[in-house]
Amino acid sequence: MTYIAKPKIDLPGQKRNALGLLQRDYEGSLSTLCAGCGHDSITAAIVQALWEMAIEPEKLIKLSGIGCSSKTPAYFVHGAHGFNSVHGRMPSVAAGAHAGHRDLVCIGVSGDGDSLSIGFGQFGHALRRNLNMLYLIENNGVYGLTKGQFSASADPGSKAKKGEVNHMQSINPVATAIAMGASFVGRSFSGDREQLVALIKAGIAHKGAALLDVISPCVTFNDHVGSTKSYAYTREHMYRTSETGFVPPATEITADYPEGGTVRVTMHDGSSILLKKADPDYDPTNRSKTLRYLEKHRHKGEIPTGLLFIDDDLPDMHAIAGTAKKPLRDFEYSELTPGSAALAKLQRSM
Amino acid sequence: MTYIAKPKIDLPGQKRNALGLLQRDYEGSLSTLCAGCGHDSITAAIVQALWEMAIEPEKLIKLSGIGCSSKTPAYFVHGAHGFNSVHGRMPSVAAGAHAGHRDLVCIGVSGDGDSLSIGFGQFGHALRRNLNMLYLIENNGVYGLTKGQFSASADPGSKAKKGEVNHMQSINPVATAIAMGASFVGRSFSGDREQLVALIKAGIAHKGAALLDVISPCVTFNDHVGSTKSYAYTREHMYRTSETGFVPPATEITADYPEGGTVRVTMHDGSSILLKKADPDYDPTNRSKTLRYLEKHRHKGEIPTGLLFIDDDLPDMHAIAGTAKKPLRDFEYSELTPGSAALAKLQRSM
Amino acid sequence: MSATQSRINDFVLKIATVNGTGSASANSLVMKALFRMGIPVTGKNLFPSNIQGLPTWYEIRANKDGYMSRSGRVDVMVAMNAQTYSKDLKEVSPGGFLVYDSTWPRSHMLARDDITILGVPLSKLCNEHFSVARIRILMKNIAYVGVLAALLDIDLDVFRTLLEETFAAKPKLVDGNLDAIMLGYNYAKENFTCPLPVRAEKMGDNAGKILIDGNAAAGLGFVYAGATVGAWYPITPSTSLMDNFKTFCEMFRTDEVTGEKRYCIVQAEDELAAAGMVLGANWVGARAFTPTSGPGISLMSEFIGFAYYAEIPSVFVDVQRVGPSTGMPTRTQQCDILLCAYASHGDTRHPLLFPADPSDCFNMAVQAFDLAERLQTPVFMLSDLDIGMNDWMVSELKWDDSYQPDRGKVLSSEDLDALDKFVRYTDFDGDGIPYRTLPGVNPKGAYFVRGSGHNRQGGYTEDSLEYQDVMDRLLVKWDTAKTLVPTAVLTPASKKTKLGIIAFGSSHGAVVEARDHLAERGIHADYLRLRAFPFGAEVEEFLASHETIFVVEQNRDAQMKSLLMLETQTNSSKLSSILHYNGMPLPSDCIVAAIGAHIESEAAA
Amino acid sequence: MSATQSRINDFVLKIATVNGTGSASANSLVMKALFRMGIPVTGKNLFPSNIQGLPTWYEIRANKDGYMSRSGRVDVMVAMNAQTYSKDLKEVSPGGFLVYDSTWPRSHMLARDDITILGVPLSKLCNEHFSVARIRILMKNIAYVGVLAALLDIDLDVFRTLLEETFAAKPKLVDGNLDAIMLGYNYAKENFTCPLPVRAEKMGDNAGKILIDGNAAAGLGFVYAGATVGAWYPITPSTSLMDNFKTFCEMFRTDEVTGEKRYCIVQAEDELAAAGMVLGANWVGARAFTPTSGPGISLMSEFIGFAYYAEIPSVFVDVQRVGPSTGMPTRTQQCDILLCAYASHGDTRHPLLFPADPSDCFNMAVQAFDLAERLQTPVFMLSDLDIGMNDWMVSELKWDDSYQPDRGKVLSSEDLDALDKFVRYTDFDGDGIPYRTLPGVNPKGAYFVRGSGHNRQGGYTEDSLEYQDVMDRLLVKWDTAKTLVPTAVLTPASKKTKLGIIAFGSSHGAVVEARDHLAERGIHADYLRLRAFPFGAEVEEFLASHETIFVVEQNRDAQMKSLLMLETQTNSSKLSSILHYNGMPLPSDCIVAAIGAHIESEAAA
Ligand SMILES: Cc1ncc(C[n+]2csc(CCOP(=O)(O)OP(=O)(O)O)c2C)c(N)n1
Ligand SMILES: Cc1ncc(C[n+]2csc(CCOP(=O)(O)OP(=O)(O)O)c2C)c(N)n1
Ligand code: SF4
Ligand code: SF4
Ligand SMILES: [Mg+2]
Ligand SMILES: [Mg+2]
Repeated sequence: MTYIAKPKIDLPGQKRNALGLLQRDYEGSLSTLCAGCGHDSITAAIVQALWEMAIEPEKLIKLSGIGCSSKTPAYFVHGAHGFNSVHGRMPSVAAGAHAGHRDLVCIGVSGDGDSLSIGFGQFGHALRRNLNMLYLIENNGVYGLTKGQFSASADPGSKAKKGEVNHMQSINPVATAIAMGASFVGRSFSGDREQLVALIKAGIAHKGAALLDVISPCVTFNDHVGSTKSYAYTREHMYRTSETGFVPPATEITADYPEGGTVRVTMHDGSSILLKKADPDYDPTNRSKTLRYLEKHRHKGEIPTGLLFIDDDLPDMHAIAGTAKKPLRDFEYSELTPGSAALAKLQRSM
Repeated sequence: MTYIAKPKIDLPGQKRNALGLLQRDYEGSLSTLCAGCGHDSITAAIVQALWEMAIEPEKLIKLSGIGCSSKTPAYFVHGAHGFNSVHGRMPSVAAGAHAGHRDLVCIGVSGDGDSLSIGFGQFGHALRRNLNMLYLIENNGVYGLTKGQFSASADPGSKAKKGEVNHMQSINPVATAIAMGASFVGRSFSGDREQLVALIKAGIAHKGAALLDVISPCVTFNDHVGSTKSYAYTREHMYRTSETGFVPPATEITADYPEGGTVRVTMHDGSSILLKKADPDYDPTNRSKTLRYLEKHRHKGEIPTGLLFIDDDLPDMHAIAGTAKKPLRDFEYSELTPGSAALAKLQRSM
Repeated sequence: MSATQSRINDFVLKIATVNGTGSASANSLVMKALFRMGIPVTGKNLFPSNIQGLPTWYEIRANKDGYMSRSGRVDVMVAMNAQTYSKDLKEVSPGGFLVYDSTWPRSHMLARDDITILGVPLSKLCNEHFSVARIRILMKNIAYVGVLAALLDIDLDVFRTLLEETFAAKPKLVDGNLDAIMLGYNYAKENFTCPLPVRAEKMGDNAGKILIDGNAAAGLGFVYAGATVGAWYPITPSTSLMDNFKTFCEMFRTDEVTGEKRYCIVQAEDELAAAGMVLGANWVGARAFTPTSGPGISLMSEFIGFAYYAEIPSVFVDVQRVGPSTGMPTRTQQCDILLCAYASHGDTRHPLLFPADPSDCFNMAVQAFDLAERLQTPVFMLSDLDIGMNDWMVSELKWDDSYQPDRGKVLSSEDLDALDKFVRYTDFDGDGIPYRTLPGVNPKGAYFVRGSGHNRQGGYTEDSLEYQDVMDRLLVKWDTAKTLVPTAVLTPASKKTKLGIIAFGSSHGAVVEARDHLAERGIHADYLRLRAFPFGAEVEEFLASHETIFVVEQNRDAQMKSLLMLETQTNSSKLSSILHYNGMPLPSDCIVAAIGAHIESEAAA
Repeated sequence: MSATQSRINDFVLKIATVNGTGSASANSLVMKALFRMGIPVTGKNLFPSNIQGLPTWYEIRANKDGYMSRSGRVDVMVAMNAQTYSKDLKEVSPGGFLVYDSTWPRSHMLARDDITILGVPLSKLCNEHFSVARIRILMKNIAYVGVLAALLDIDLDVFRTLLEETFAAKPKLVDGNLDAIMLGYNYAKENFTCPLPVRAEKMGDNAGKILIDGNAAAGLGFVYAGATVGAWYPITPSTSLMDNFKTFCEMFRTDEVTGEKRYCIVQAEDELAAAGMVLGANWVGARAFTPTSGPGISLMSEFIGFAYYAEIPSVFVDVQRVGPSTGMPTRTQQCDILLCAYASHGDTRHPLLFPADPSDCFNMAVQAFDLAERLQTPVFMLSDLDIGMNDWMVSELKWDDSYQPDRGKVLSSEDLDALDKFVRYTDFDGDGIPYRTLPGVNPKGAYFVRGSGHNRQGGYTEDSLEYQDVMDRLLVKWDTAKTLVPTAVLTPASKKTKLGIIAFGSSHGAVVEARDHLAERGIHADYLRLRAFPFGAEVEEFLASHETIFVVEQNRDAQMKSLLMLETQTNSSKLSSILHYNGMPLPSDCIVAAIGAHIESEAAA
């Protein structure tokens, strides 16, 4: 989604992966998101993960709904087919694509608005089907592309300031997914490249639906009143505007902290969130323990990150359906048609 | 939804409630559901609850989606306005009705297909809004009206026979609701009149969204293969049919058991479910305890019933919005229009 | 009472029962028996949107001349439902017969002196003969089959054969059913003069004919079309289409050794999701379709517009039911034509196919995919409840083993290597159809499918000219579509005439019969049966060459006439609508009446 | 270079910037200044579907004759965006001027010898003068305002006043902004001959006029309509409508003492839910509406059909954007007309209102509710991005305090007591409109709203005749609608003519200007501006009394022409389409060209 093709400078001595490809071979066109948008950091992590896993670009399909987050598939792996669908309906398109070709690596990128409001039903049912895909929610607590209305997920930038109430009534994709019996559920932060890359790789490797809830600050619309950089502030200091108005130049927020540790991250609006990385000995295979763990940290106002739950034994969509191993779209017509003789035979009973 | 007006025999000595109304004044037209359908038992419980609470019939609104379950609002309180909406969208109509008139008692009846498949998004967001209504899911694990396809909820009639897998991937409205921060969540069984009536009354009294998941066996489509009464059996013993074919006369399944006790209930298809009634000392106000409790019994293959979670402090939709106490539709136009003077004044700045 | 002239192999038998009592099996037993006797038959189910306890009717027309539509008369009524008894009584044509269960005296029974009423104590007979409650209910229905066998002179051996075929597995069920049949048969023989003047008579064996409903035929058609992915959400009257697809796939697409399935059916969470799945699967190159009905099309509208603009082949089947809204889910109409033709916001238009009977459903299932992939656009097959769920007698379905699917302009990996750059939305051939690529083939073919503004290369754009360029090409593609869809079928009148009739879909049978009756009255009209939208040259031709054209359709708002007004050059004053939209399958007599009246008024004027 | 003839108070100023740099505020500063000088002005935003970093344009037309549409020319271009520089350069009309930031030399700068290029080192000036980075970016834009003040001769005092009004709260911001303005102003004065031949000149004070966009006017209109419930899901370009409704409600509907709100705005989870909420609220008797755009209407289709069939008053606003699918969300079109007219499956039809400018938006918001409640049906207001989000100069909005909402046929508790039985769907008055009751009033008024088959009493039915009875009454109601919707506005030509122009909505301004230019060329055409669908007698009248009628609309498929063909008696061969659908607001010159060409070709023939 850009006017300009991205210039590809070939740095001497860049590493090549197992396929002999450079990291830049996994890039897409130039991002048109706001400078400092968390989504761009996630894109970078996806590029790195796919490069490290040496996935053949043409074996990847990348899908999305509508939103700033949903624009990002254009920004990675130009050699992969992409599908920018309609708002909130990415999961169904992914389900169809996977039904037709089970061997393609499928990454679905969505936003909190795209998946938790208009797309909540499809979000839930993609997990229920255990569709073999990486389902990544770039969660900023707002509708970025339509200029900052609050979304159904709690605003990470103001969680610390909000009472239990608002938190309770916000939809938490991680807790919901686990309660609905998802087979892989993780959470990370756009600025934590190391953890993010690891989780993306794990999610792609997982045979089934892998949900990644990635907190991804919106530099433009973290609408916390009083903040000197908030949308409200900008608006009142500007003349009336029919476009977004002034977007202050901002830089990406990053966080690097050890397993088991916690870190307080300051958002663009000056508020902060407390991230808690799962301890090394944390056991993500026990569903009830996980729920208890989430509950405990929620009370402490901490946001647990990491691989929070996984069950590798759950059969994926095709296992449940008993579909042929060979991708359906690769069958010859001769393998699909019963032919005229069978038709004649069949009709004798009619 | 019937051709016949229900005959109203006035039994001498019937009790009258605080309004001087008889129970039959809370009935509707004659049910056209299959004999023995769990939904009819729930209708009877609703009638009893409303009568005992002495709700003025015209102060009640009853809404539904589409399905056998969604037909039932026609079968209770003929003096109340009813709204049989489209499939899966009852919650939004209820939200609008409640926005326009906050004082009407609102009962929404839905099915597992209506609320957990096509309506999953609206189901979740009604709870999130904490809409002041009783949201009752008549859960039979199938699409009754379209002849027995499995729904997103586990089939109670075959849970005992199914592996964890299917259970895991089925959508459990109770767990989901609690994970999403609902303010009132209960579960009951259509045949347990006493518990059901109590929960309905509690749900109506609750100021906010009260979710009741009521297991309600479908006598016609509990499609457990091998069962001598199953749809499959009926079909094969019948000539090919374009309508449902033969529906064996069946009778309502009931269960009466003490608090804290468990009871094994046999379904029409011969399979059974194990109901566990919450102990007298069970504390439904602790969210994490509740989740743990559900998890524990799920492992034992038990289905906990009763009031499982409640938080009376959560503000309901109008509290959050700060809406006037007086129902909006009751405001005079003069209280709503700014008038010509205000218009002129306003435009000076334009 | 009025005399009954004899009607051999030319009568309508209507059976009124309560749904959920298993009458359907009894009814189709009678239906099949008549079929086996070589008599052309059709059967219409009139059932409620409910599972148990409401009125349901089954109407069988036996007609030696092979007329397939409803005729508007009832010669023999079997009134098994007390609830509708008086209504059913009224419906019997003068000189006709009514059979009812006389076990209980009918307090509210009304008499009629112009028909013959025959009481048979069916319940009593069955209760005496069978012990188990469930069996009694079942057999009561089988028993009236026996009564009809006697009254209509249907060969008992045929019933035995049919039962033996069905219950091959459980022989004792055969005897049980035969007992019940004999109960009714004997009672009728003893108490009435059998057979009636209205009766059946063996006239062949209907060789080369089959009995089938449209949803079964379509389900089978999609197997032959090579469809591998079916996504759906249950909705009457389309549900049985996917049920049939599944059955036939289990039959023909399951690996004998591994049990692996060469198909994938996904029950979606709703119609929006079903549409998304169809787009996703077709995008990766698997033929995928979804069957639904009106409400589903409304819900799929957003995705349909996406498929039109992003040019993704896809097949939608709308088995139409009575609208608007939930309407009458178990009644028939042709009421989604305008919606499907222009579905979704913005400037959109979609090819439509109009099957007239189950064999069309079979063939058009295949054509739909060839068109969708050739044109890279969503294609709709507009069936209806009458075609989809009723029992039709049609010629045996044929298949040409030389058929190969038309996948349209798909570039292979080699094609791509030969190109220096792949562009997705450029018209190289002047037919408005661009070239597409499939995922998983070649990185050179990669592009980004989007419903947002794009240019002929496939890149995102907000540029006025680039946007308009693509929109204008889509109109060129539309013109190409006119040359690819099945042409309309012309049936000239026996005499030269300025009168024309245009009809389509399930109205066909009624028009055929009506034309014969009108011809007897000296009214001759050429007949054009539409099979697709957009309209080809032959439709313009027909419109131009007739002075008065009757457009017969089953909706209130003359939706097909609207399409003719919008998409042809014709002068609308020539078009005269014959509209039937009460939910019942179109009877031939209403066409005869309408055209007759019109002609007379013209004459008078 | 080609000579510039002087254009006083008759020019187009276009400013090209990058979105997210705050240029919008600078632009509307210029816009308002010209307005304060008494010059008729309009401003068009051409912005991307993106938040930061993509090209955006603001086009101001100042025209002493009060022409409001785009004219197709650009007299002064401020090219602040390197990305689009060359494109912008091309757009300048011969003899025009281009201003750019000369801080950095433009390697790819193209020259043009037929225009004047003026370089101003804006960044340099600001960087020298301001320290904070954010401020620098902001002020760079304010600085070009100063340049324009000098070049176009805009009164500096006007800017001071405007800034003082805006920053009343924070005076120091006033000085900061004025400093920036002076930077540009002085540089221009020193380096160029100011003012340019293209310039502004005070011509009054525009008393009685206001600057407003359609979404603000509509939001205000719904407050005056007495709407208490607004349900919506954000979508460009309708979002600001609900934002404005909220602002005005906070202003006028908040209890001074308790702070209680006499309104309830629900941000729905999607458009399906928003539609459901609107139905629910209107059902209980609260006036409720939802603003959306094309994709939203597609998603609401199922509920719209429900509202039609169950006869629930409801108001939908479609602020149209470029389709199909996601299309171009920030460009304008009139492309949802057919969809809205017949939205949903089955036989359905809905009244539409077509505002031509913000003041229509204000008034029609009120009319929409009176119609919806009188007719008990969904009513659509079809605005578009051009009307909704651009800055229009219109006469001050007027309000008649004697207005009382028309709630239509609603029975009170007393009415009900007087009846022996209430029936919901019976036509007692011959206008096809039944009586309704509200929940919470009287148990006697209770009935069951359903989208499934119902009879005139309101009971569930699957009976053919009962179903058809209700469907036929709805057609009577449709005829009543024709007499209630706002009539089309006729503007006769100065000379008697057989030529007619039909247009509606945002095309109005362009038609007005085009007619004047055509008249100068001796081409006279009567003009009928449609304000609503269905069409009244006056439309038939106009069609009948003209030989050639040009139908001007902003979509590819001639959707309004289609409605005229379907819903009037006219002979379609008379209708000639003028279609503009590239997403830009309709410029008057394209109408002049099209009609001119048509007339000449006729003459030639
Ligand atoms: C059917 C439909 N409704 C509304 C919109 C407008 N819309 C575009 S993006 C968006 C919300 C995006 O929010 P989110 O998914 O959180 O993405 P973000 O921009 O925050 O990354 C909305 C409401 C749309 N494109 N389509
Ligand atoms: C949009 C739409 N899709 C599909 C249907 C068909 N349909 C009617 S009821 C139903 C499922 C009902 O299941 P549930 O809600 O569990 O109710 P139950 O009959 O089991 O009580 C379906 C799919 C419909 N009416 N509307
Ligand atoms: S608006 Fe927010 S989410 Fe969208 S691109 Fe800008 S920073 Fe990112
Ligand atoms: S089909 Fe099942 S759910 Fe429906 S009425 Fe019969 S028993 Fe009840
Ligand atoms: Mg977001
Ligand atoms: Mg169910």
